[in-house]
Amino acid sequence: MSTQERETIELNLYQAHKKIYPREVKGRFQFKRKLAVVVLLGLFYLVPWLQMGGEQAILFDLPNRRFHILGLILWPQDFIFLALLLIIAAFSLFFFTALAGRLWCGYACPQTVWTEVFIWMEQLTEGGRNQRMKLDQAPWTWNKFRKKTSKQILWVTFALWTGFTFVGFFTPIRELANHIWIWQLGPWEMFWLFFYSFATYGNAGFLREQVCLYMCPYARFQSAMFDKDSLIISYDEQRGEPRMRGKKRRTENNPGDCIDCTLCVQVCPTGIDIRDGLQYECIACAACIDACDEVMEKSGMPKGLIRYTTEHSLSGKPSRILRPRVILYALVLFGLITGFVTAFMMRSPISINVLHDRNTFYRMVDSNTIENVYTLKIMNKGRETAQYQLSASGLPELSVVTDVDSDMLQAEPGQLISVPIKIRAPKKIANQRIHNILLSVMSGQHKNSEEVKYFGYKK
Amino acid sequence: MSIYNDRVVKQFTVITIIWGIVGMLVGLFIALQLAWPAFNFDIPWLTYSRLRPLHTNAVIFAFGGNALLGTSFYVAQRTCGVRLYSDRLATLVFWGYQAVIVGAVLTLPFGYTQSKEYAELIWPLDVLLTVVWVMYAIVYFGTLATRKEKHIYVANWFYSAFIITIAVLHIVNNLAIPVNWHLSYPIYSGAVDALTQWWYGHNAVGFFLTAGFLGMMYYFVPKQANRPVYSYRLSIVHFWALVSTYMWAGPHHLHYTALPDWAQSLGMVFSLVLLAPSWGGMINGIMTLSGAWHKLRTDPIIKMMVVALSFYGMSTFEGPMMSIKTVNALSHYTDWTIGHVHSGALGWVALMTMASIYTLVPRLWGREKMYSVGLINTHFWIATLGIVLYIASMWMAGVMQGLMWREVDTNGSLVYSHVESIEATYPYYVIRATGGLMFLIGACIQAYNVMMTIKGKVKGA
Amino acid sequence: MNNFWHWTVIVIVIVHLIAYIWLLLATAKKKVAKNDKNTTGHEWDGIVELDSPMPRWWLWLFVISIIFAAGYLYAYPGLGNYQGSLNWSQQKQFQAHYDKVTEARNKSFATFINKPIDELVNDDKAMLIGSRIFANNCALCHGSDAQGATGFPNLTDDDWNWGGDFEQILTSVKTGRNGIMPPLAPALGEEGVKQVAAYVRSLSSTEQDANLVAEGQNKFNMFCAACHGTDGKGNDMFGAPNLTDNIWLHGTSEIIETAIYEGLSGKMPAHAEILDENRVKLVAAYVYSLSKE
Amino acid sequence: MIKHEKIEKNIGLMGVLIAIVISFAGIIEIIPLMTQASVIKPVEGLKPRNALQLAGQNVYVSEGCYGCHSQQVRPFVDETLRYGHYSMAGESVYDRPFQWGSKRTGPDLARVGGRYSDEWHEIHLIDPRAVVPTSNMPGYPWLAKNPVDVEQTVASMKVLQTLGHPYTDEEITAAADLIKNKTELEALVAYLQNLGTAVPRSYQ
Repeated sequence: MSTQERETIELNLYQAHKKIYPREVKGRFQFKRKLAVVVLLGLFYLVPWLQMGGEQAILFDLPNRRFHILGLILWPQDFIFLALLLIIAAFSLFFFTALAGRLWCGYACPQTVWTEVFIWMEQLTEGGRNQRMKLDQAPWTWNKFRKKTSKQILWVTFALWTGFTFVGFFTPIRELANHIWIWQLGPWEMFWLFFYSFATYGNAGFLREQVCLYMCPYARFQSAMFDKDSLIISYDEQRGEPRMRGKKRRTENNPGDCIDCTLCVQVCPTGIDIRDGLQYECIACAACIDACDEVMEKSGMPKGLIRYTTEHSLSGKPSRILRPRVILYALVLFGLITGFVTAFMMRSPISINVLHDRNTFYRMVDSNTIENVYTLKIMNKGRETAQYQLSASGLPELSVVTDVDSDMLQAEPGQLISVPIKIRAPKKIANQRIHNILLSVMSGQHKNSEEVKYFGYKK
Repeated sequence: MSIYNDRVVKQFTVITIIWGIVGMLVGLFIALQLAWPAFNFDIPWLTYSRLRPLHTNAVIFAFGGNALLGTSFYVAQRTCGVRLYSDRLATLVFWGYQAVIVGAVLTLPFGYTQSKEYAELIWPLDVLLTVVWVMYAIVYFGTLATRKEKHIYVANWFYSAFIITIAVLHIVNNLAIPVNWHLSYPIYSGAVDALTQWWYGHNAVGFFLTAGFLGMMYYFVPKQANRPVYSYRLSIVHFWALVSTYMWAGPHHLHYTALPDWAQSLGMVFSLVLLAPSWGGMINGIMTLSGAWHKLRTDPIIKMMVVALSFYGMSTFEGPMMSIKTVNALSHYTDWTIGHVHSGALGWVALMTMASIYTLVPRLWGREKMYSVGLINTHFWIATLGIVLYIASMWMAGVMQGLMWREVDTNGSLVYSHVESIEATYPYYVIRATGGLMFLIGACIQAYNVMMTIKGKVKGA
Repeated sequence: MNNFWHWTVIVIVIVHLIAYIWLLLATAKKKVAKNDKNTTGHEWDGIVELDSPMPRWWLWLFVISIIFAAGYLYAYPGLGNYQGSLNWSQQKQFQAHYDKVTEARNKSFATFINKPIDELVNDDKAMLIGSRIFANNCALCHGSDAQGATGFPNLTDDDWNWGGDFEQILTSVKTGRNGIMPPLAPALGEEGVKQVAAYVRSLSSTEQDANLVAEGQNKFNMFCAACHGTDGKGNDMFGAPNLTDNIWLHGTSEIIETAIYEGLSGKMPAHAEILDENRVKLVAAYVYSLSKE
Repeated sequence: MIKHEKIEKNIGLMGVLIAIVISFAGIIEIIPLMTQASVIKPVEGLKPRNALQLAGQNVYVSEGCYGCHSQQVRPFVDETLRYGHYSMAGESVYDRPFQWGSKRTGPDLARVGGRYSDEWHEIHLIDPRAVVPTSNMPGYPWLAKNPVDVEQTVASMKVLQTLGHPYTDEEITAAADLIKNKTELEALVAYLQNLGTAVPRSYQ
């Protein structure tokens, strides 16, 4: 054994994060990604400022448990729509992944999108890839301090603004701005503002690809959802190999198309070499495609050495986009979305709930007539004050009686009223133990009905 | 003859599949009852309240338990390089354990129960289970003690912790004085009984459904992926941190109850500390798979493992969050808890078990591979979609219930009566039952596939 | 808990937190040969182990949660009998919230709560709130339209067992009522019960056997009049109902015999402790208003 | 670097270490609780269940009611409005096993005593939808047919007496006669009507 082999070193078993310095790249996919960043972030930062009918257009008012979405008010009972939305989102993820791989990761995931902005700020203040690497290794100088400080200022400001916007979805943003101005934030507003800012700062500034590699379950779900016909980003090994560069390339017979410039590695935000094959780290951002295409163009070779492709077509087999799985997803998704939209459209502005009195089944009004007593709750989910009329059907000669004044049957938008009502029926007709009848509440052209149990006169 | 005792492992494998289907079928049936209460047909032993303990016991102890016992025997033999310590005892363990389960089936639906959740078994069955468990420990630790390998493999650390801790939990929580052959009263009462029960209940999750299945994961994931385990160091840290922390977390089931504040606080902070140790297992599993990522395309078993580990990561994140008192104030007593449990139970425990069975069956019966890889794929898809439907609906239902219960108008009066929250939950119960049905169909597909493999059939041949 | 357990809890919890840090530090470094392949060198059934360094973010996650635990246990009760620096308890949190709610409620009552009763019943807001309190606390027995049920009196008519003045209603709500009619079968005998029943029936309808009625009247005066009055019109001091109006709290007139045989009892629970003074007043006013309409 | 090698080569040592690290939590959380007065002292006015109520408790446990009904009012204003005074540990010292529950598919029952009439409970238990049309609770019609298990109830009282429930010997001797003609339904209703009645309703 040589001395060198016996020499020991002390290894730190908590691996420091090796910072990745992705090189900036331009190209058609990067253009699309930037477009996605601008659109998505634009929506995020602007939407809370939208007003509609004098109130914030999208506001999740948690303390009052009302969800304002473009003029609609959703109540806790409407959560079924959110559940449907969640299921639709899951199916969309399945569908798009089966079709085009980790599309979500590359283009739409907040983690990717915010990281993109933070890297852009880093580039703005510290320069390109090589400059950043050098700067980090250089000793502390005034210049380094200045660059680092300006980056931090940009990051922190942007993160705080993000936190502020986030809270603005849950508490009216204009009031919130005012509260900040006079520095009178409630404890929860304060907590969430700083928490979300900190999360943005930490995730987009430091954790970055580590979230995708270690923590994110969706990244893995998506990987599991691939098949051999899903679009993936792949290096064409048959065409590229044997890779070689410079002098060797000129002397060798039959070199592969890859000139081993390693640009594809330098631009990768998760620090992998796509030429090693498909890896779980790949978030499908297509930066390597753009980088490689540029190089291919310059070297006068056809583009697409690295490209979106499928495993089947890579191996020379025919690749089908429309395969049973995709069609099935599409159908389910279409069904779900149609269902969702119809249900949402049909959502009545009158929401009713009828509770039968517990201790009395029925009561004699006179020797021929009985009545059942209910508490009727009506919620006005519309935007205007409504006056309600009641009727009952399902048995002959039913009548609805209320003791209250008609102004008690009136509700302002968002108001829930609760009135005792009685439904009367002739004893001879309502002679089963339980009848199912229909109670209808009308206001203008709107009508909503609910099936209620009616206890009949049965000895 | 092989040096290993695979007979008993085969028995455990087959019975796992059977009990799994039974347990899930009962689960589906009672899920249907919540949506359509007439489904109990006014028959006592088909009624929700009596079948619910049967469902939980069947899926945890019959499905999960048989899977753990079987795989632990398999893993211990393979990683120790020796045959089981005693074949006769191993057979006794198998039949004894099935006797306990059959005992559960014959008592719980007929109203013989202790009423402590996941510890409903009446005292004679508790005694029988204790005996079986001691025999199990003798076989398992005997095998480890006679091992050929110098070092004990990490999977066995977890199985060991599982065996020892479950014994402690089972005995302490079930101390009771019998009244007759089926009724007994616990020696603890009220708040002390509550805390003892949830100390037990949470660690049934912690050591049965987490530590035990991590043991399974540590063998079958590297085996199926044919990759080295990612980090031995991480194994050490997260193992010891996990086993010492889990035990503290019980009181988070009793937030804002009459349990004294100090005990609640301890439960909450240790539940939060538990996040990192739990994720240690996920990291080790996922990073072990990371070198075999290309196999995801061809091997649905690995897909299943990846998704199982992801669900493990998600539910061990959600768990600490739900143990925060402010969150718990909303989530407790609602269907959110049910959603959380099933993201762990279906997503992690069941998928990990199913993936391990797919790994195990061809090896045990000496087949090259499963009868149909396509059917594994189908199973994987239908199960995953089922889980999505299940947890999405229960999560939303839970938040809705919590919000409705709290709703107080400006005059300080309650807005909704309890029954209104039930009415609003019906559609979610229907979606949930659909999800459960899909998962059950997946389990049946697996049963068919395994049966054909055992018969030695090859698809298309 | 006693001192021993108080300190044991503190010591074990703190030692536990320190032990985590020790575990993290103790595993932080190792000496390896320079060209080590970074495996542990063991193999089990073909499985080998790498000894990859652990991700540092995970370490931080762990450390932050330990720091949080320590901070939380400093601020909140957790360490034995130590109350925490915030002196928080869930009872205090509840009481503070409850007081806040009560205060806000009383504030919103301020505009009408001190009005005299005749004005109070004409205050729409007061009556709306009164009706809500009624719906949540009274409707279960008296029905959501307050018209009662078998055994639970109708509150919207003018027939009152315990008096229909506002003050009397208020007392009924506050302290509750306990109406008891003793079983009279032993005193009256089988025949007597029939006679008294006939007499009582005759008070609200006429088709009765005159002989029975006459005999019944005598017995009524002897056994029943003390509470129900000689005219059978009842007495609100004892909660004895009017027997002449054909309103039967416990069903129909068919149950008169059974009632005399077995006696009757009805209990209205006290609400002074359940609701506060203002809300008792509002709900009593609401009930009062129902019979005035 | 710790010498983990030593542990992982010795299954005995590993087993002992596991047993040690898992034992702390139980000791630290459960045992002090047994010495805490607020937890083990009954609230004023709390009596152990009488024979009929105890028989009802056995029915409650046996039917699995705890699966859907909690018996624990938390100290939140909405809960006290709905159910009454929040639950206190001293109220459940005679509950073996505890019935705090973990899920509210149906409402909390900690203070259901006295809320409804006996008759209402009986109809409701036999056919819940007869009185609450939108309920998803199963019906328990067989309870009305099953007689109370007298022998078991008396034996229960004896066991509970040894566990410290303050039953007098006279109460136990008298028990059999008190419940001999009762049905399980009546027993269950008696149990329900007793729930939470030791503490006056307030905070509503």
